[in-house]
Amino acid sequence: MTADVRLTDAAFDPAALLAAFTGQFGGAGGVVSFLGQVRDGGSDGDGVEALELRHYAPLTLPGMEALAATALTRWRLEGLLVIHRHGVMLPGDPIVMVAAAARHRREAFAATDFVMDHLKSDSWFWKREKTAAGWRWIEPRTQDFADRARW
Amino acid sequence: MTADVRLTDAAFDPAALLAAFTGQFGGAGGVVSFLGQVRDGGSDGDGVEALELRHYAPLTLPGMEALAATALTRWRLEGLLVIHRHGVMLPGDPIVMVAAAARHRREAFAATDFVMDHLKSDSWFWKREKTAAGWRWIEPRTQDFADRARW
Amino acid sequence: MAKLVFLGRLEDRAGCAEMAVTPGPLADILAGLDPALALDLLGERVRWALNGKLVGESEAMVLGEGDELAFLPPVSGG
Amino acid sequence: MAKLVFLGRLEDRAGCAEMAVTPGPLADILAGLDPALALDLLGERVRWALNGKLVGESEAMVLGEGDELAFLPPVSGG
Repeated sequence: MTADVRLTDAAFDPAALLAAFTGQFGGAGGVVSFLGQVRDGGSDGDGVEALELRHYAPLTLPGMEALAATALTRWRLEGLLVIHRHGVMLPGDPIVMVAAAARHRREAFAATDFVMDHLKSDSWFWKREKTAAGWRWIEPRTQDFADRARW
Repeated sequence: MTADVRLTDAAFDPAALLAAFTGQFGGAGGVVSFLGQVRDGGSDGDGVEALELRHYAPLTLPGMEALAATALTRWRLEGLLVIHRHGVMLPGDPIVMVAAAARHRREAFAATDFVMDHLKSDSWFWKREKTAAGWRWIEPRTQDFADRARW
Repeated sequence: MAKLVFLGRLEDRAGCAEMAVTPGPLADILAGLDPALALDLLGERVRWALNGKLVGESEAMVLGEGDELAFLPPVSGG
Repeated sequence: MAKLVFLGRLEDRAGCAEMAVTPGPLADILAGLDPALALDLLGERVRWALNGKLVGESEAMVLGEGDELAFLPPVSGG
């Protein structure tokens, strides 16, 4: 089994991807997914109008593939999907989706959680946000390192 | 916020439900979902041809609603969906979907995991499987109790 | 009449999902059942619900007209 | 020519995402940059990748024709 790992600058449709993924793994019993999307700032007034993710092509996709390969060695999965956007996105746009199919749901939960923690803290993405004040680079969050340290 | 909790004897479309759920919670940032489906027995030769879940109406949906309410008190969620089939299902049919939307993905993961553990061990469902040898009631799994004990 | 409801494997034991019974002391009702079934219904892992609410398992119970007593073996669901 | 690549906030500091430079010792190349930018590139949290592979951060490096050296500040992605 190899993971399906994609880095794309085009919008993706999480529901269609998840349906296709789930359909491939009828023997799995359980599929866990995580979808991250650009928050619409309305709820807390941070007023983010757009988000941009930059990456460094020679490192970013290979890094994602290595992370997926690590997850496959740590948990017994029947399928693993990792898809990540780069470029400029608007509130509500999907940024990242990770899905894991496994016979035992505990493994699917753990693998999805693990991949997300490491995507957040270790992947070669740089994020900036646009508000009324203009574009601003985002600093790494301490929480991301704490999350990664759990593993 | 109240959870969306459903018990149904009709097939449901996980992708469409998840798309609708995700669309409702644009401020969430993260959505975790679990989908459980009837395994196709091909992979391990257990040869399950059909699965039936029975429930006891006066207890089952109220129990699911109480479980969802508990999850809402324990984690800061923006949305929670719990949908469970009963009746006779075939390999590949969706059985259960739980989805949690939260600003912080850790809470969405924990809530989904918690709800699944308790659905498995505490909900008023009785399961039987049909193989070439006929219908057979399934015993509770020790693992289900161990999973619940984590919380 | 009153009603007994058998869930899960107890349905197979009883041969039916529901059974109409004459109201009265539960001990009398159970005495009228197949003894192997009655023994299963009294098993320590079987919980009871009276009219949709979980209740203590007590043979001293008396079922009135329209009462529904459900016997719930360990769940295996989800 | 060789190429320097600036990621994340370093792009803002440099005023461009990429810069063509004359091949040669990196110390000479850095000496030709705005001193504040050069200082940032040498910051301890900035990692370097030479031709797409992470390398140790050493000013003793010599860039040859066609080499690409990328400066990677802490990530904030995903």
